[in-house]
Amino acid sequence: MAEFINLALLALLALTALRIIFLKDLFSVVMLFGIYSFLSASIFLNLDAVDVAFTEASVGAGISTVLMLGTLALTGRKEKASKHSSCLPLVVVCVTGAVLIYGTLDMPPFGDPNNPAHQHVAPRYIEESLKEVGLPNMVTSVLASYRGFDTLGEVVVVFAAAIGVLSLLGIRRQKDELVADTGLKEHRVLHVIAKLIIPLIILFALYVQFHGDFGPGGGFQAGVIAAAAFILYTLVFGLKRTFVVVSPKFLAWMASIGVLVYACVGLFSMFKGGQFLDYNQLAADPIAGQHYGIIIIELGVGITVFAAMLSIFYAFESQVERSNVQ
Amino acid sequence: MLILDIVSALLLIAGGFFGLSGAIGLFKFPDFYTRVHSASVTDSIAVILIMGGLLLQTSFDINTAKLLFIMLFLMLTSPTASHALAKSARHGGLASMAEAKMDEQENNNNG
Amino acid sequence: MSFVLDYYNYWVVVFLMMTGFYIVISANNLVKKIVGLNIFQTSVFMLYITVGKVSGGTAPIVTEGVSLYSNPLPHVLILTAIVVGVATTALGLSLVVRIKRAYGTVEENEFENKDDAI
Amino acid sequence: MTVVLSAVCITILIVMALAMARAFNAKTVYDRILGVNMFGTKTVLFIAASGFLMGRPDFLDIAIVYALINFIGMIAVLRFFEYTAPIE
Amino acid sequence: MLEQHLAILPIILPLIAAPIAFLLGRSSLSWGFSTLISAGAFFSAIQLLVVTLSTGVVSYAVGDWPPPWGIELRADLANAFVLLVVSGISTLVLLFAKESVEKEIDPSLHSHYYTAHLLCLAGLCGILLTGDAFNLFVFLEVSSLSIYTMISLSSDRRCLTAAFRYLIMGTVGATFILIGVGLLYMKTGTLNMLDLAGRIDLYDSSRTINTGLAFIMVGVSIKLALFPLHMWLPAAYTHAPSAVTAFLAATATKVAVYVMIRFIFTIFGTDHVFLEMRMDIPLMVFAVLAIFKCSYMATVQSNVKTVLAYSSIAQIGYMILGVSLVSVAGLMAGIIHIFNHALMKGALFMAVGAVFYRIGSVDVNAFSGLGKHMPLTMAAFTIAGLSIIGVPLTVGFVSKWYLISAALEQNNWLIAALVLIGSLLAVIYIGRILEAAYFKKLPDTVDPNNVKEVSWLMLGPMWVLVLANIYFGVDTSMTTEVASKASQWLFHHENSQASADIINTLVSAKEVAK
Repeated sequence: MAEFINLALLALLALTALRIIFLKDLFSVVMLFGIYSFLSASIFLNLDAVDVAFTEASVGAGISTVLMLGTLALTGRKEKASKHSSCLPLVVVCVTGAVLIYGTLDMPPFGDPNNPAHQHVAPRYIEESLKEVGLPNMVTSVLASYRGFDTLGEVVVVFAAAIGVLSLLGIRRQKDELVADTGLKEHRVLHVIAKLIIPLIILFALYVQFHGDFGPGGGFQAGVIAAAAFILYTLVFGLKRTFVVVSPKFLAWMASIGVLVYACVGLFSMFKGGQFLDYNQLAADPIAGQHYGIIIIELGVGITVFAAMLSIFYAFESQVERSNVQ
Repeated sequence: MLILDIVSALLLIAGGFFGLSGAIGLFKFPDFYTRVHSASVTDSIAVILIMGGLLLQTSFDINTAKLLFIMLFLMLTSPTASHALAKSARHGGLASMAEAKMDEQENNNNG
Repeated sequence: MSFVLDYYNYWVVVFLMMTGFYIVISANNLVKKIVGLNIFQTSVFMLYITVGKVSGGTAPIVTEGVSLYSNPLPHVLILTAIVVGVATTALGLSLVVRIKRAYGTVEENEFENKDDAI
Repeated sequence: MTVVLSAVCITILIVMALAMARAFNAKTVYDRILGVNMFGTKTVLFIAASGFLMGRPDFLDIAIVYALINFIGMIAVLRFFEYTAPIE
Repeated sequence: MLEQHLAILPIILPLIAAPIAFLLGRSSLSWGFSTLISAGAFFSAIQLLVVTLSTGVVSYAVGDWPPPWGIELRADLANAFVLLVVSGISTLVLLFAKESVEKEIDPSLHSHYYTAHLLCLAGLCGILLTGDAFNLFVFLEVSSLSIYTMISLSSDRRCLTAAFRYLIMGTVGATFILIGVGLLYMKTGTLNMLDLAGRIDLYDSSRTINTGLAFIMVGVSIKLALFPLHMWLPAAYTHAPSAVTAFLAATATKVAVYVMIRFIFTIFGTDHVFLEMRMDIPLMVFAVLAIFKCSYMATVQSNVKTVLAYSSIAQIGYMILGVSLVSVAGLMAGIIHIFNHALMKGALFMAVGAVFYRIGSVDVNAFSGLGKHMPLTMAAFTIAGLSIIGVPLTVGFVSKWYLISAALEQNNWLIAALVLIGSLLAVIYIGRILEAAYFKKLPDTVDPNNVKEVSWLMLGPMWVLVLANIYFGVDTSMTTEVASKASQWLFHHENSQASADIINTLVSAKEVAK
């Protein structure tokens, strides 16, 4: 059954991708991209990658799609027909694809437990991580502890993107009289429902943040979901009212502080005489140290991701509202 | 246990049936507003039935709570989304079938 | 037949990658290019996750009564890569917004000066 | 029970495919949005049902995320659609 | 205490400082802070080079997880040498940047600029030091994202399209690297570079590994702007703010060249890449094409920054040419040229930045008469330009000398001749600018009283680089010693080391499995 589902999802995915090539209405392209993201998340889920599915659904289908839609509101939704021939790209793509297909011929068979990838490094994570790190979710153990440095880099990437977007677009406060009608003002039902479910979403974000050690989830996903709650609020009520709750200045501080929290755990463990990010040093008992370390760095990750994603969205949204006023 | 299983199976099958009928309605109904109607009404009933069926499969633990949460969430958001969509379409000037006919008649009368 | 069953996943993934790549290099509109980039990257993620799958295994979260888990390492890598991807997307889209404001167009063939073209 | 669950999963997959077909080719852009929305809610059901089918129902969190993101996506589409060109 | 952490300091210092610099907000504060941090990274890089000169390799296990399970940082002579260049240039550019940035970038964005610079430095150091193939991708993206940001900070609108083009190409390149790493992982089950090196040997002729190699090479080639994939570079260098161009030209592509060297020599091994896959032939062809095509392009441009950008691509051609000769001498020439080219291009772009600071234009015509009015800047430009051409007593001569002797060592007269002809083209494009500067008069439209020498804060870093150009051109002992040791080590030592290490890892893996 799993194979059948996999095949069906892959087929739907291929159809979506093909359809996107030929669509000229960019609004539809972005919506289909949302579908594409959802489908690929389902495939990740079907291939046992629950954490990845979680992230792809919230980041790919959520944040990316919303940002793309915001961009379209500013740039228009029709792609004009291209004049230059599409021959060269096709050749490039076919050659690349052929090389890849050639490469697949020596690949280890799909799902075989004897594949080299499952034999060399991974067994230690699977067998020892419960003893060495003390968390049932191996993905969190590897992410936060064994490969914690990667994760630090990733947080920094998000921070860098936020810096970039802020420097490019900036967040401007509108003059009061100009922003009278932002948000989906007409939709009364939406207002009520949004107010009802936003607390639920934030609650869920907290659950994901702190349950990540035991089930799918963790700092990234929690940060994105919390940001999504405020994105929903902004979409429905407009930027001005969201700024009262979370101001852009505050977000800039949060984004920086999240990175610092993460890095300071590393520095602290150096200070205690260990290597950078060696959580064993954080407490007398190594397992407890690992646990503290992971909770703190996940918190740092969550803070930065939340703040960075929300400021990026603010930047786009303030552009949209500005252009709408003009 | 057996009775629960049977009830659950019946609920699931009914849910699947309503889902399918909604999807067919998406193609068969004549104008946008009727299609919204078909999609959103069957959506809600399918959610209730399938979630209900799955609820009976759990052993009343955290999964039950999560299923209830999903159900509550979908019951809140799915009709809201349909409503907002229909309202936007209305706002954007999309005519229903009846209106389109009336317009046509008016045009004919005027012309 | 077993050859096909062993490899079909890779082939579909390669096809998806190339679709995304094609959109990146052939699209005229800058937003569509970014969409293509996302499709390309998401498909690469799928390649990694395919590698991590073990038949008969389940998600790598320790549960009682389960002994065979899928490989957690590709999952970790792709978690990182997804976040990197969204960061790039955000930056790219904000560049598109600025380009629209500076040039009045986001179509590749409408930049008046050849040097400005993407 | 597995048979029923499999049948339900397949049915939902078919519904997803139909909704997708609607999203691919639609008379108006609103129809497209409708198809996308239906696709989203059906995916939530699919994830939930397949979780039970695979015997790991503890991943319902992901279904919650789907429901949430689908809703926000819908609202974003409506919100930003206001600013773009009139209907096709 | 810091001794044992030398290998990680150059990465985490700027990494931690970046958010602080952002929070400081005020232009001069964050400038001072980031310059200090960059200097700190520079000093730890010096220390690291000293340590690697005596011990060979410094390995650092982040989080105290032994490789290949954890992420390993691995400093050897080659990357410590490049690290020295990168952090040194970064410090000098930051010193230079203060006034240049005040002129060219909107005041509210200054702290963004310094933050992005620090992030970029952290990313580049991370790329150099990491011993983990996936970690390399992460740091590559850290540096790339901050580079896109820095390019787009300019007030010229063309910087936006340049940055966008770079973003698309750069991301495609990074994704290619990701595919390549994935294919390697699929076949070997590891991401640690040393471990990979040992395990790839087991599968020498696997189609998957070869495809992975091809994808990584193409991806890295995009990042280092190897000839047919260089399209992003001229626009990006031309339209970025002057300080950014100086930093990028002297560091970013050099780091990518090092990544290529690392993948070829320490991961895949020379036998596999050059003897089996014959990668040396395409590399050599593209390198020669780069030298000629882009040197020619440089001669016909009117914008001096574009001239220098094309010249950069040509110079990258020399580096790759050195690598593609497949000999210790060739590799050594390549590594020396990484160092030397950073010195020349850093100085040249700083001089151009100084001219832009005064004149507001970098057209060749705008240089008219500047020899008289900005003598120190133009003197710096002249010396660095002569270095590009390869005049004796400058570092450019040293690079060319070693490259030609490496070619002659293999009796490859053709390559030696081509290198010399390439230098002649450099005479033309540098000569045009010098001619305008020294033999033309200041145009009437410009008020001569406004055109005066820039301040010492800008001249200082420029002249440090110029003097370095001369010093390392005369006293070559330091650079050649390090480069020859590094290249010998890359060629021979790593292979034996790798196989020794792999046995250890296999043994310990078995123990763990038990």
